[in-house]
Amino acid sequence: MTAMIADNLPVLVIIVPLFIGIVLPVFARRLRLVEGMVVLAEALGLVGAGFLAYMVVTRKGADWIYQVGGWPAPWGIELTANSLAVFFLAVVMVVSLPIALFTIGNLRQEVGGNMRTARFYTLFLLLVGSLAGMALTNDLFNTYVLVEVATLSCCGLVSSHGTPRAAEAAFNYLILATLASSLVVSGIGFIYVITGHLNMGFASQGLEQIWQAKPHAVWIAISFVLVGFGLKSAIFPLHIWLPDAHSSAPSPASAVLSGLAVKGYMICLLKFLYVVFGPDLMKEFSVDRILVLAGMTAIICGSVMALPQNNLKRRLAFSTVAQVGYIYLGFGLMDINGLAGALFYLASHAAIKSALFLSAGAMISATGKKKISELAGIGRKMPLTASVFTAASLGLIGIPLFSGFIGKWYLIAGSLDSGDFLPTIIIIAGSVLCAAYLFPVIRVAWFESPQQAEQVNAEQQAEQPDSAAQEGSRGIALQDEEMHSGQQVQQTAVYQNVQENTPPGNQVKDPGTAQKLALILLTAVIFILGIMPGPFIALAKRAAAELLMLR
Amino acid sequence: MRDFILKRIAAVILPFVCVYGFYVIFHGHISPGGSFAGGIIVGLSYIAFSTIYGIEKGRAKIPDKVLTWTESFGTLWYGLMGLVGIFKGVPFLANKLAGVDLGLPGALFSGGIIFYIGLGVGIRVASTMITIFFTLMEDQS
Amino acid sequence: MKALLEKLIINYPYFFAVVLFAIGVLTVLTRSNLFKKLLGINIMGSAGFILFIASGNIRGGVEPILHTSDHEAVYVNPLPSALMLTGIVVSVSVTAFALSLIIRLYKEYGTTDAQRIARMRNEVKKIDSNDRR
Amino acid sequence: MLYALLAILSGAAGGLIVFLTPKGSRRLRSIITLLFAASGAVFSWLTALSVFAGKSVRIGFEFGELAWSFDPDPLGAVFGLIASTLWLFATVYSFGYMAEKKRQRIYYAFFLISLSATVGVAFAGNLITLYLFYELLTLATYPLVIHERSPEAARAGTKYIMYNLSGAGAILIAIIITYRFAGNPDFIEGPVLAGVETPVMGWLLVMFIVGFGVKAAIMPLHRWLPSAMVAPTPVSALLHAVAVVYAGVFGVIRVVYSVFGHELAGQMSISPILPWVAAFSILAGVIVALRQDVLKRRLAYQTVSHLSYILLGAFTLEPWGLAGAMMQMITYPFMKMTLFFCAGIIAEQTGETRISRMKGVGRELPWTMAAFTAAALGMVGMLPMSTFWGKYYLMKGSVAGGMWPFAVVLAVSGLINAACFIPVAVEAFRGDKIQSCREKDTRTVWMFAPTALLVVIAVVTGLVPGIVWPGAEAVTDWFFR
Repeated sequence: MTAMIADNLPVLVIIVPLFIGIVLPVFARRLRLVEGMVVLAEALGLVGAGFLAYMVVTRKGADWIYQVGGWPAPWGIELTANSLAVFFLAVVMVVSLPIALFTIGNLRQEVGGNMRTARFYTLFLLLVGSLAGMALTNDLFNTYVLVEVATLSCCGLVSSHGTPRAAEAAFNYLILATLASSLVVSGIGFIYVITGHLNMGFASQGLEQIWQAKPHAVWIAISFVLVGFGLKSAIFPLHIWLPDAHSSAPSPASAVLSGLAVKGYMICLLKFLYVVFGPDLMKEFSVDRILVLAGMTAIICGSVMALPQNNLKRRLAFSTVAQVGYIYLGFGLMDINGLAGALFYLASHAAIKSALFLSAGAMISATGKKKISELAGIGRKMPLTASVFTAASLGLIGIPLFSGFIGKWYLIAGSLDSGDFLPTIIIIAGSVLCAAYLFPVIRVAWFESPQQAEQVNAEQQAEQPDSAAQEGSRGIALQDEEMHSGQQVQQTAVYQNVQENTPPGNQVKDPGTAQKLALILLTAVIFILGIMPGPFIALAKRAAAELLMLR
Repeated sequence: MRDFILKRIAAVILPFVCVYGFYVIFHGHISPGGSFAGGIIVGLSYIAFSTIYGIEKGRAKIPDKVLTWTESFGTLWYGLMGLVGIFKGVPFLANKLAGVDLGLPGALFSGGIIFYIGLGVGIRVASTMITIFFTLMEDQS
Repeated sequence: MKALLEKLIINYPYFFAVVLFAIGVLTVLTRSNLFKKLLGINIMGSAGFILFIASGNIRGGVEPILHTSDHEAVYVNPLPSALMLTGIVVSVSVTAFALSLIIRLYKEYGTTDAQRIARMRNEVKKIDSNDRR
Repeated sequence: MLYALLAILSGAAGGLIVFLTPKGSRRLRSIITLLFAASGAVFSWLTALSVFAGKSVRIGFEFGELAWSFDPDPLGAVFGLIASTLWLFATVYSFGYMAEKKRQRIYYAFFLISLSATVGVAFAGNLITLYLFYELLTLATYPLVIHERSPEAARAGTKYIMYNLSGAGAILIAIIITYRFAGNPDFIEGPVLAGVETPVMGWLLVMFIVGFGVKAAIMPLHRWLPSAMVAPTPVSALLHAVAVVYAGVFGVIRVVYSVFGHELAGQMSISPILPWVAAFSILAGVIVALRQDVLKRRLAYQTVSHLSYILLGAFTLEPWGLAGAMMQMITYPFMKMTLFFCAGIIAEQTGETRISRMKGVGRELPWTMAAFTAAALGMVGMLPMSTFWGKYYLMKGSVAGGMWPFAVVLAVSGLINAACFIPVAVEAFRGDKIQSCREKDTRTVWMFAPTALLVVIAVVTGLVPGIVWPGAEAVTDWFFR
């Protein structure tokens, strides 16, 4: 039995969440059971991923290739459990377990209805399963299918609120993501036409032999894949769907979207670029420079766009745009430190952004307020939530002892190695800007009382006239959430009158036990990655070495 | 639609459509078509029934609960078929390796577990089509 | 020029794929009607499918079903068609999902025009906050 | 040796305990604060004494590639000593100053945590540890800067964070480059980069100095300092005249002497420019100070100037220069804190913050203004005050290194300093009494006692410089062994 499981671990890690997820709607009436099954699936996935990682790390020699259905490589679908795969698998499972824990007991209020909740969980587990699949699969078309499953699950998660705003965001996301899928499938089509293979290894060999004869076709394939996955993972100019989608989803969904889904597409892109096209071809077509450039632009522009956001979740969503830039930057450095740094940063950002979205969600659902200026003094009412938010913010900024610091350390080391000084400066500038958009939140949460917030609000209102008339376009509407803060101020004042009469901290308090546990788990991950990065960075380095020296 | 002729014709044709759908599902491994196409035909036969005889009547025939069950277990069936390989000590979804009798090429019961997988997928597709139809109709009303 | 034209004629499925893709992208990006956007997406997806399926086609090949008599025949590659079946499934689900979203939006705003919806959303918010005041 | 660890931890532990104290219990909170500040000081003294005695006090932790270690050499010991001792004075002063203010709990908690971070900077044994505590210091002092909770304070806080994180970013880049060439050895094993060839040596030094220079308020990078003056006076006095800015100055000295070493630094083409940068800061800072009307701002700009005294001494790369820098480092904060404390007392008692409206303050607060006058003399560098010796050795170092223009710069700066503060002191004793002065009570006593003690210490050490000289000598001997 154990041997049976151990031999089939790569596929079991994928199908266990998928199939458990699919049967959930049947048990929709008994929500406790559904939640239990979700946590069970996550726990099984985590154990499986951990065990798989252990087996891969201790394994000597070649990768562990699993042939689905027993069909050998050019015909069958392969799953490759290499360092990169188990690294990302571990990230997915470690981060999604707390997110699943966080949803226990309070998702129903947010989504509404047992059936909707069960379907939310179905989508959640489908997403987790497909992300695991993306990490492991070694087949181009299989990647496409998994990407599609993930995309549809994401859209479903975004629209699970049921509000028209969410539906609109989900529709825009769906359209752009499908556009991206078409690009990806066309890119895969080109690769297939050129090489006749869908297996990554064989396609790669084919490309190596033939690319000089058909440089244009290869170039088209690369650009289709690059733009397709770039659109899905929201690299800067292609990010326009992200803020709406991630801010209008329920917070656990935002966490899993920002923390994991975006990362899955990046891992796919990484595999396409490094495994299929290979480092030589990347250099030949200057893909590495494009990645670095895109990353740098994203860091700066994303951070700058995050600054004026007053809606907390929107600010976090724009921050994701910026942080995606770091990972792209690392992908483009073509250096073992840079690549390992990017992978580590990916892991750390997955944990940090999930923690941020979850704690922000807890604050928002406890107070009913979405704007940063309205969250004044929340630190005293919800100390644990606000502490987690603060710790995660510091991690994102890159303070030592938190995981973001280690990621930035290796990214900077990589960019210094590659001989270019500009990326280094951009990385530092990015963390300073990150402090600029996260510190005000911390300040408001801990160091301001509601009365003062009102004053500040009023002052800002006097400075900025209402600019509602100028806004309109749905995709680019950056500040539409905060346009009407004038009316909001009045409302806040009313709220405060009520507050002063009732003792403070009456309703607003830390969320339930499962939620606290989830937040604490994520914070622990951030700290452990920051203080004892040894094994993780070693795995990331191994993965980077495998990617770079594959040829 | 309360058209008499339509109802009569549907009453005659739809059972055959449904049976044809299952035919396509079952012959997926030896002829063009397959479980997806067949499942859609099965689903469409039911959708046609609901449009012609009224949504309420259609709903009464297949309650939500049944739909949910068939939807979930159609897919689960696929997974269980895949696990056959694992229980035989060979990879997931293995067919011949798992010791399943493949039969003669061209015969109905050939292709090992493909036949059974096709059944699961067909049921899933049919019930999903019906669910989608009902969801859309529900939203409109 | 003639050589180019010949190439174009021989590879006409690819040409159509490109044209369809362009039409699809244009529709998605320029139309503000949600239905038309959805149609554009589907057209674009079809372009990808055509590209794939055409790549499996071999001139003079026969359908890839095992004929016991004829072992020498050139078969058309069935793999792309099989893969595209999956692609079509995906596209169907996308369409269904998008339709349900469109219906949701239509029920809320009474229109399927993206720009109008955006405008109305802003107005609705304004009214909301006025009411609350 | 646990003393170093205890010295670092006592601040943080005290801060956490203060956080947990109930809201009303002012007395309990004060006792805890004093207790932990005192324990920090005591353990710092014990550590420093062992360091001066030549014992090894190393504590190290290793996690993967990052190694944390606490291993103070004489320089670190001296800095830790100064910081933790002055913390006691500022704590006592806070009891008076903060007595009727809001949000005391948060104030005292972060006040203590900042002590932890500062001692951590002082005792850090390698670059990564230094960087860690340097960042933590920025974070721990941020709540103190925005303590007023006004929009102005919020802006100042943001500015503070932006400047300091940018500086830390430059340091981080430099540390990573250093790390890649030389690893992460302890400072105590001699200069980190000695015998290492790197192609970017000059840039490395510039990056380090720019990075630490933000906190050290070298002239173009100083802008956060005057705006951070919105903080409560004890914070301004301690952090923005001593602890935080000293962390920057300390970092610069660390880099020059422990990362590069005076020999290597002396060979670099950039090193002759550095004293001029410091000299520019000295003159420009004090000239700008002359034009300020708000007393705290004038003090802030004057801090910019005086910090560069220390840097000037360090940049001469001469034993006498370094000795002067150390003497200045030890003696200057006593006087500067006196000035700030006096400014705080004036502001609390009369509500006046502008110099132009302080005529006649001396009639009302004769003792405070007497202390102010003494401190003003100290700023000028007159003899009974200990700062004279700092200046003396600095001039000696400049002349010994053949850099006599800097002696002139120092002298001129002394004159402008006189123009800055002496008229204030004189004007204060002329004119009519100020109307709006409030009654003196126990608060005034709490505020005045540490001020007076500081002046006494300054006079005593000025008359008997042998008390503090061993500290400066130990550092000089250590780096020029």
